[in-house]
Amino acid sequence: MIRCFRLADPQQPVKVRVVSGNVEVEVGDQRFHFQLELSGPGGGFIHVEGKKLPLFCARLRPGVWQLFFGGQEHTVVLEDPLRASPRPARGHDGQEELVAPIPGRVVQVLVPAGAEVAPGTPVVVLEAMKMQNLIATQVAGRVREVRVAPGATVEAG
Amino acid sequence: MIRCFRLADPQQPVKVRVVSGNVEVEVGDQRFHFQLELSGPGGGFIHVEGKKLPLFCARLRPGVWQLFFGGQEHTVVLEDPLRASPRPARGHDGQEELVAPIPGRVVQVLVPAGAEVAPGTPVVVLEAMKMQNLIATQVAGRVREVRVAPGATVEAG
Amino acid sequence: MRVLIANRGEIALRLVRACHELGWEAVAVHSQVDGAQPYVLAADAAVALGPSAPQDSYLNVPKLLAAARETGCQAVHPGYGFLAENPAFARAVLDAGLVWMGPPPEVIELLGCKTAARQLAARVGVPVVPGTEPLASVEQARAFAREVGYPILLKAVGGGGGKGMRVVGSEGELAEAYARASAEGQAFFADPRVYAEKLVAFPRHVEVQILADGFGRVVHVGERECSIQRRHQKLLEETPSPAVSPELRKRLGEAAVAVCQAAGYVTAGTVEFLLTAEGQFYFLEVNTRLQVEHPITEVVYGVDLAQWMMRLALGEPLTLQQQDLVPRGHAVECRVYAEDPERDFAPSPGTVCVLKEPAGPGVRVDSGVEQGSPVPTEYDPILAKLIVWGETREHALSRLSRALSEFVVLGVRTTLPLFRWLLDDPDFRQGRVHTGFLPGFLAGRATKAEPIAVAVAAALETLGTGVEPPDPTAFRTDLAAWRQAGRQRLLWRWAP
Amino acid sequence: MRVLIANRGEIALRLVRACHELGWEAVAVHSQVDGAQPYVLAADAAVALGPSAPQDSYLNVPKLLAAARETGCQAVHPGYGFLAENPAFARAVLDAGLVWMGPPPEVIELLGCKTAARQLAARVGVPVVPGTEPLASVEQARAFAREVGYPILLKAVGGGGGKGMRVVGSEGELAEAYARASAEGQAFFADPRVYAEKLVAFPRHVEVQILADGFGRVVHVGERECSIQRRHQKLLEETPSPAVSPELRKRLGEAAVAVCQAAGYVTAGTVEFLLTAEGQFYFLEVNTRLQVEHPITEVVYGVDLAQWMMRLALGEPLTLQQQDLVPRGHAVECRVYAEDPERDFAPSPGTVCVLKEPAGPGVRVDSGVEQGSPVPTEYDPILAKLIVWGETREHALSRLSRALSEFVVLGVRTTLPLFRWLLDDPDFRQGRVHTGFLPGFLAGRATKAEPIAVAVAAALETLGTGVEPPDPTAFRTDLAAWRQAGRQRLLWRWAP
Repeated sequence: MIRCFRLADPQQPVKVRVVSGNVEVEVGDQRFHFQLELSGPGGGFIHVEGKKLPLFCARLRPGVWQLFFGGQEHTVVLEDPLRASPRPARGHDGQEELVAPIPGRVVQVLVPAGAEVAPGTPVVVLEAMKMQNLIATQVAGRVREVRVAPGATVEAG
Repeated sequence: MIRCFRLADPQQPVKVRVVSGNVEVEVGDQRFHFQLELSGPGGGFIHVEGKKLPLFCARLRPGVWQLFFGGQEHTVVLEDPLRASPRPARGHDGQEELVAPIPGRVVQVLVPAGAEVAPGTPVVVLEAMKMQNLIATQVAGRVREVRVAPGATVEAG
Repeated sequence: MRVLIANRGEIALRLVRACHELGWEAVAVHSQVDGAQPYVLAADAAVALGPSAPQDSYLNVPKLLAAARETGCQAVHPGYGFLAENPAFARAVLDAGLVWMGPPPEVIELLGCKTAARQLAARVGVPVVPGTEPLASVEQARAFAREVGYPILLKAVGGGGGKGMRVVGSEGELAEAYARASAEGQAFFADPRVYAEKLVAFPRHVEVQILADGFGRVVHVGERECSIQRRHQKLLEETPSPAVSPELRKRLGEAAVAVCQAAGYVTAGTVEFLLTAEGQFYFLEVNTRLQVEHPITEVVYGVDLAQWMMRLALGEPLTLQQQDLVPRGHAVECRVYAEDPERDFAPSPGTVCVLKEPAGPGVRVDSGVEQGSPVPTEYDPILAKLIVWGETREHALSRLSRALSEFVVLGVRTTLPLFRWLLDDPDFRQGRVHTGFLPGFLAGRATKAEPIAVAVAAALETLGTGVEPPDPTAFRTDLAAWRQAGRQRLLWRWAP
Repeated sequence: MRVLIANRGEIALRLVRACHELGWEAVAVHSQVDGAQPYVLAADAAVALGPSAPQDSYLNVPKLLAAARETGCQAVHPGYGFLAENPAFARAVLDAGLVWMGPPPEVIELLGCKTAARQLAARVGVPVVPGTEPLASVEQARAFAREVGYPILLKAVGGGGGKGMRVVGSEGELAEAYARASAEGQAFFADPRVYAEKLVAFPRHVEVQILADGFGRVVHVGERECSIQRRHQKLLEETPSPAVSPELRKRLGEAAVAVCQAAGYVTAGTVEFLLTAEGQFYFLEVNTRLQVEHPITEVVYGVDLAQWMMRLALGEPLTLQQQDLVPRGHAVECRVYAEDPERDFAPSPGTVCVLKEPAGPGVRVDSGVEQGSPVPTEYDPILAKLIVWGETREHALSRLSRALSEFVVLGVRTTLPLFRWLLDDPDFRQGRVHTGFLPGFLAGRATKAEPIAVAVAAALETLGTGVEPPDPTAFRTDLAAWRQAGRQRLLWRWAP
């Protein structure tokens, strides 16, 4: 089985070849050989350079992996080059859409629809896990529409 | 679903009725009502008298359960009255067969075939987990056949 | 004795265990989302409070009192956070004829007013940072700042734990900071008043544990160094403080005892100080609760603070002698929060998909979760506390490193990686820290995935599987599905 | 520094952790059945020794030395059991140019000869139980018994831990007991010689921990009460002993130090005594190893014995002062063995199907297994050790009760239920124990399944499923099967 990905940060091609547990991966110009012995979706072992490393893994979203091995946690974001790259958060007509960076409850909307904003202007107070967070826009322009109200719960994204 | 068992010790009839997680059990003349909320073969919860008790379970053999709930471990041996009751360890022609009570390695066979033995005569030295154990016969008679040799590994039973 | 634990998570489990170890029963309360949390299952009885919003559950005084009444409790322990430092709740508990397992309500009230506490400290000769009374307006704050110079701190009068606190670096920031501090004070402590303090440059946050009985005896149980903070909330604590000599410990301890004695304090409490690089200390405030970080004191002083707090609340005399309370070895606590240290500690609610806790010599884990536990968005994001003890600070830090290499929490982002980074920092290893240390430390970091990790992830993605955070609505497995799966030779446990 | 850990299970993991905490690397060795045990996975490198039989793996000196050489180790720690007290192994390690992390081989040899050790003790004025030199024949044993009266004890000269030891109640039992003790001595210690001792009635088994450096400094780290035994092997230990006053502790400690000083002891060791109801003590023997029960001393004295043993072996001076080594609080250890306490401690090998370890305040678990671990029949049946600390004995026992209520091991029978029964016994609660306590305690017990447990089991049997101990040949899941299962929303972990 052969598959290609794109590493999100830094942008690099990743090429994988798996033949019954034997794995060859190219990450940019580095090559890795190891064996995966998986005992369940939560993990298993990596056999690499004669060492058997316990592996724990969680797939947070397609392409987004949280791994633990060798005493360290690793987060890896892979993109599928066959699919369109993730759209920057963008409304219709080239307009920017403010996307909640964290999940939480809207405490206050600081700007009304129609207001002029500069980059960095705080527009919403979002409360999550008992902390109020000021969410600012990153572009200049005019607020076209306010889709949330105080008390509303939002997910990240 | 209704099933009947026989408790091995003390001998008592056990009658179970399960309707989608609601359980009614009669053990001798005692009646129990509870709900089982199972989250996997390793356990789940018992809902009994308004309390949610974590339950851990292992089925050591058919009918033999090792349970943990309420801070205590419990072992229960159930027999299926529809099947023949477990045959006492008995060879052909009414002759007794010595069955290893524990798994281990045979260190020494103390009696040759043909020897006369009395109840309590040690016949085999079995080593398990670094302890040598003297295994005795429980009947009187003549040793007909020795089927193990020193160094052999035996399972319980 | 039957005690209602008016809290959730790791501290509720800590208190349930304390009750059991005293031969008592413990009753848990829980909101809708917490019904199967470990502290609920460990308790002898559990009462469902209702919806997950704190005001409908853990902050709802009538529901808590009804739960205590219905389950026949004789006492209430509030834990930390929620209503722990709310004098009205303490009074309501006492009025219901129950034992309040905390300081008397009038003491909570007195010390909860930060300006009154400062006055009390000054009166008994304990130094305080220059500051104001509660301010009537932002103009008064401006006047104070002009007098002592920027930066200043704005603090909610009822605040604590960094909530309702803002650093103001210049006059341009003042108005918004004032409004935010006041709003948080109103939201969390129902008190919009704010006061101002001169900001001490590069201080350490050092606090002293005290125990007091109802007969006027107060002892201190040493200090805790709590300078590793993000957003004015502690992340890592240790005792002894690398900056505190036995002589300074004695002076800090005596100051803490003097304040608590003057306040008529009973049970367990903590007196917070700022400690300057020159060794000058200033009284900050008194936390009238059992602190999150109490375990490091327990392991270094050989004292069970949670049990003592309960016993002192019942009127037992304090039999510990000050001269016997000597530190032995060194302890460090790491707070495992569901927060992303690479994204400015953004909350990371979700599900703990994979959990493996460290163990062995010198390691204690006070955890509130197990594998499969949901991490709700509504509450404090603490998952667990890792406490290590060692013969020396160096021994404790090496052990911490070993324990962290065994600690696996996947499914949510946590602060665990941060502690691994900290142990590699020469300043932290030497104990050269202050309350502004962590932001500076993190600003200098850039983390990229290691190529070998990228390779493993790519292999796993190719195989197309892995534990995914479950759909919360699909938590409860039904019996039919279970039976179907049960024949497979799999070992799994899924706490709904 | 790179250390070969010539052992397995919980003690190997303890030592791997100690190496990591000292900033060193650890190399594990394992037999065929142990390749995925936690201690192997925790080590920095692992060497497969071969078949599971001890003589082909953990007792095989050439293989162990080759493993140390191939992996570039500079030192070898033997743990307990296996070759820990084998002077030939110690010599072979030294001859290979490696550091032996135990006492010098000639000290092991001297103290390993129980009769020579008794002579040494007597020479430095430490009381010994009346006994013999190594016996030439069963007739000499008979003569000794006629002189001091039955019951007597027969002990293998090279023995320890109850192996090669037999109680002889009357002359009729003597011949068989002599043969068995001699056979076990030959099998375990390659020495068939046996000696005899007068059996002291109802003694306590009390032992003293010592630490010694290569410069002649020896300190003692208090005593351990080890009277709860089955087949002369310890099951539960505590410190301080309920029978030892500070004054007796001082005398026991001085006796232990005198013996070790006379023997030229270096690193960590244990001097065992019998203590009569009247407070008279007799020297028994010296265990020239790190004991199974070392953790209780660690938590009560605040000393890391495993690390000190390694550092002392490297030639570091002992910097601990005798006057600083004072007990604080009380600790109890329970040995979780894969043995059935309801069937006379019959071995119960198999698979740990379900494992949940206790945690929280005052609880330490030194475990060698995880969920899914096989429990082979070839080795010592220890799975884990539960160690609890409390401010007082009562506090520690209450905490033990709490911790035991959280400890789940299913799939094999264990000694865990025994400890729960013990805590209900008034004599044990009062500390009124002796080495014959446990058999008497167990003889009075009859356990029947509780009806509610019968009801739950019957319900589960009706549903027809549950975790079953796996077929060992099916352990290794292949990738294809895993992929097939991976889509299911299950959380499972199966350590092959």
